[in-house]
Amino acid sequence: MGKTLIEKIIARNLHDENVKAGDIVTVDVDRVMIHDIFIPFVADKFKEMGFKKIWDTDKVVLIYDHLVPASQTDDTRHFRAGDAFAEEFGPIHVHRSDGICHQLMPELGYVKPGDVVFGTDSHTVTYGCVGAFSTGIGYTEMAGILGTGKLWIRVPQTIRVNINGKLPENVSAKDIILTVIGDLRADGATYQSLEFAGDTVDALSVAGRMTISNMTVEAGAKCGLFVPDDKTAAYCGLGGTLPEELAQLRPDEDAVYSRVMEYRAEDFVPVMACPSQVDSIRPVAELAPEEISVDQVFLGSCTNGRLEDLRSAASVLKDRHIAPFVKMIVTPASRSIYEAAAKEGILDILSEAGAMITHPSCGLCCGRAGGILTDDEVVVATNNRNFLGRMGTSKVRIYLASPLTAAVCALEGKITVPAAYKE
Amino acid sequence: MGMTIAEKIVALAAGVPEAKAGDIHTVELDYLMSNDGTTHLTVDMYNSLKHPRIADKNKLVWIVDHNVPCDSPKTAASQKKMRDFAKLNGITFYEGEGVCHQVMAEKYVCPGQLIFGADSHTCTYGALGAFGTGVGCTDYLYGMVTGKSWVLVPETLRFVLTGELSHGVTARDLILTIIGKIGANGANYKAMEFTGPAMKTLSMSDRLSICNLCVEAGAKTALMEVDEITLEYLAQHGGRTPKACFTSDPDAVFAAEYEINLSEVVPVTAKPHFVDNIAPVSECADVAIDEAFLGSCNNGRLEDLRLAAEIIRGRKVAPKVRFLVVPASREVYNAALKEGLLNVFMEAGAIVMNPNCSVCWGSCQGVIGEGEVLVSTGTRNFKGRAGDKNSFVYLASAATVTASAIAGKITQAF
Amino acid sequence: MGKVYKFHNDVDTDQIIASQYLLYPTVEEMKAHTFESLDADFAANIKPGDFVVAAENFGCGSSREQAPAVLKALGVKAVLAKSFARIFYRNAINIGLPAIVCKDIYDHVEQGDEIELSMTEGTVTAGGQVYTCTKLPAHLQSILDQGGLIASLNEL
Amino acid sequence: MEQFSGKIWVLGDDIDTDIIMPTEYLALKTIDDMRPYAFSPLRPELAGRICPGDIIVAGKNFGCGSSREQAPEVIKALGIRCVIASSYARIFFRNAINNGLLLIENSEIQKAVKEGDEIEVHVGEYILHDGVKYPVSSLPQNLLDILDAGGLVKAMQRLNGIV
Repeated sequence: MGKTLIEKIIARNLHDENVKAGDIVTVDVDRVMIHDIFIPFVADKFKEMGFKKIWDTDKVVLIYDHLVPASQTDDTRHFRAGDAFAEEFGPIHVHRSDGICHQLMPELGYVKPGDVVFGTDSHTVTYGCVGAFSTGIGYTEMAGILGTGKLWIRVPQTIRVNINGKLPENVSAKDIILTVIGDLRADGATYQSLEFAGDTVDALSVAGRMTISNMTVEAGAKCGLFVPDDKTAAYCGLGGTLPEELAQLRPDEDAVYSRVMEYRAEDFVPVMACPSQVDSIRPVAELAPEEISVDQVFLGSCTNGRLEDLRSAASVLKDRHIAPFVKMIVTPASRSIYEAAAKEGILDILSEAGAMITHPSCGLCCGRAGGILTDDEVVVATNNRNFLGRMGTSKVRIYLASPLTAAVCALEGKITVPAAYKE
Repeated sequence: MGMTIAEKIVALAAGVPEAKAGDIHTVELDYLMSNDGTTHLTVDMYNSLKHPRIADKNKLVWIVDHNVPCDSPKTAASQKKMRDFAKLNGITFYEGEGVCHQVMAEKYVCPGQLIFGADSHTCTYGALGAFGTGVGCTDYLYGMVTGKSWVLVPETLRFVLTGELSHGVTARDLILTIIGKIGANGANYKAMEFTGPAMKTLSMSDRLSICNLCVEAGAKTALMEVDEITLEYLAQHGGRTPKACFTSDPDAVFAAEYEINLSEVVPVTAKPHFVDNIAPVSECADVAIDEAFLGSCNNGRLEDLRLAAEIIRGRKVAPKVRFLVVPASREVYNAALKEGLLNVFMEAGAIVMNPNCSVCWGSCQGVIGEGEVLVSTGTRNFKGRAGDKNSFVYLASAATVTASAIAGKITQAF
Repeated sequence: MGKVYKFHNDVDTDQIIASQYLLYPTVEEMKAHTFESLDADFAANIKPGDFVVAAENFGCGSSREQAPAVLKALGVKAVLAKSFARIFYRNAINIGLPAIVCKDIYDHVEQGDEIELSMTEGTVTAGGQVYTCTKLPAHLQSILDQGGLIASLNEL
Repeated sequence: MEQFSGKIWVLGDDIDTDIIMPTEYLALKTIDDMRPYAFSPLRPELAGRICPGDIIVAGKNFGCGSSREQAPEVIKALGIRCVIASSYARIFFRNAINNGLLLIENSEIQKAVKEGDEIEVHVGEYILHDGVKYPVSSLPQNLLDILDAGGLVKAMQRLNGIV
């Protein structure tokens, strides 16, 4: 019987061709990611479990991003705890202010197609963009992996999402995944793997695929996968064409899916996730007549803080200025994105349009700093969650949107369809 | 009898021919600047007045700079109160444009003006020949409602600057040295006036840095004469014209006069926890640091960033040190971006932030934890100023801070 | 009579009320953090009518009016110091918190001593001894007499 | 099989981890420090009113959102005996088992109960409410193994020979 992509990845990991959905198996871990909020807990559990050494220090990446820059005096305790752990059990890879973990893991080559990766963060699913199986776990399990290099998993069933055709100009990867989540609902893919395919998907950049993989967890998915191709190989530093060994990482024609969803790219429209559920999706065109005024716009996060996202916003903000009394906060996802955007003149455009450009970090998305709001304020944000109270009080209304839509909302000071700014 | 610059500005603002130290005058204010540190309280008090009114909204400039971007729901509520009031009453309002004093210098302050700011470092404006002084929000409210306030005319301490700063020594070292000499209350209630042949060697950036820190000696205001450097700065920043250009009369009376030879100044640091606790940087070498901060209304200008970039170009921040680089305003940020300076810092591993008060203010954006050490170009090193109450702040120049960030310990740059 | 809470030279406004509390919506919400870094129990222990006694340059630093405001909100009757930083002094008078220059009292009282202040006489009594304070300048006295600056605004 | 009874608190669908434990408090030193803020965005009073032995009854997708293990830990720290929901988000589910917090899946009982009711739980068999039995299934063996060991930390300690 044919295999899905996740079955292929796990079979490769186990060197066992008989793996199928539903099996409970123990995988060898290729890489783990721990971030600053949880490192003290991981360190404590690791010691409590009685481990004396890390199974393979080169496979451990520690990233400070949620608490950078520190906004509360106790935050730096996490950096010290991480540094101490690295010193005692390292050498491990440590990034102290280089950007958001999920951006850095693929960008810096820590994740390759076919890898099995776990992280102490739910958006670890992001690495599916390069055809890796990656998912979020708690800090207790992470401590266990650090000692053993292994984790049990249940091989998930797969929902296949086929998208074919040409996307409208004002639609981006963000609109695709929001629409899919709206159709699946917040628990529609629980325990399942989402597998994206079709010529629209093939045409997406790795950055666009990252946006999609990143948000699959919002439908409950265990992972969100793309078949690695030449673009993936180039992104991962594996040369211009995908190495033969990795070319096997594609689903079989006769693979068995729990569900198949079909989309025509031409049918997508700019959408928003409305307060306060990620699956509460509405077309922007339907919201616009409600004249919803916007207090703040946030462009950033591991969902949409990449160069092409900044470019997209800059395309409408060039030689324009955001609306009076509206704040626009731009938080590039990594140090190299910041540098590239500076070189390309994108930061100039955004700053001259009135945006504040912060250091690369999780920023507002993790709700501890970076633009916290208060009662009755409205924020249009490009990140992945609009949960109640995520960005301030429970009365803050959070709308999730694409970078293009967000930029247009900043210009107009109200929820606006990006179509109006198309050439 | 002759008058000092301070006396002349007060006389002009009071509409009287003469003012002398010790007099109390009612003055007409030229600008009233307020920031998010206290404006929410001003708004509450305003709303509690029997007959609330604004004398002249064009004199008000409100700037959100302390917690930007906002870090907590309570702060957001306070800032929203300020923003909503500004919107409702047509008050000039900036958010995220930069540290208030830098924004005021770039866009508003003119020689001869008398300006109240609801922030102690309002004395910065002396660099442009204006009498700027910090007030609380009640005084601010009085000025906002009436357009006026009362001023006790200050005595003046005069600093005659000669010689020239050596390579690697900055205006920051000079003013720290002066504060160390006269003490944290050495100029309490007084004006500090700077003059002398060395003035022509000091850029507007240097001058702003010097005047900014005078409040750390207790000064009510700081003042400098208007010269070509001042006029050029005004021309480049909106083509502003002076209200009046004053110098102190030859027979003006000064409370004290000091001659400072700039060539004798060495790189110094203000050790914890007082700004007048001054020592040469060389004495503090080997103090290990956790964080370094380049920014603030004192040292976040383009010249400071250039100096720092020159030192750090091609080098790296020490692995565990957090080096915060925070341009003082959007104008500075944009210029530094265009010159490629921000990427120099990024490539070195620094944390480059949007213009804001940052850790100088110590409530968000890079606060330090228990037992940690910060070397900072900020304005104050009071106990707990930068975060945890049991932490340590050393104040120093942009050069010293940058060299320290690279070395991981307090280090003299040149 | 009120108890003495004694502080040193150069007590700055960050010690009186730290930056991280200044943007709390009201002074009532801030006051529990008064003098937090120097005496964590100050806000809990101080009773209305008690005194803050300090040495030179009390209230140096920032212009934050929250500094005198939290002291007033906690019921501090007056601050007696050898000298004050100017902005703090002005702010205190403006909100009706007596800030009184008294050169001698600091060296003759200890934490917890009971003292009595007579504003009209310009004296402080401690341990049976009477100490003279510096009178307020007439202009400031008139602001205090009107009940602070806000009250005077309401008269306009 | 183990059985117990308790008073219930009723919550809705999609109770996310930001509701269970907001990010603002995640960096507090201990779970006890975080406890008062549990569920605060939705029901700020709840943490103060939950008593040891109480039971949470919720709708679908309980624990969706982030991987923060503070979410199950804080529920356990509040003294919640078990959570009954029509379904769980997967990371939360794993984290709960690893911390020894009992989760039961049932999608019928929500319609019948109201907050404050007493219910009786027969683990792996059924829940009894108002005379009606709601059947519940048992956990997979590998999870029972972790629960039997007393959570993942204990299981690893056993592996390392320190218990």
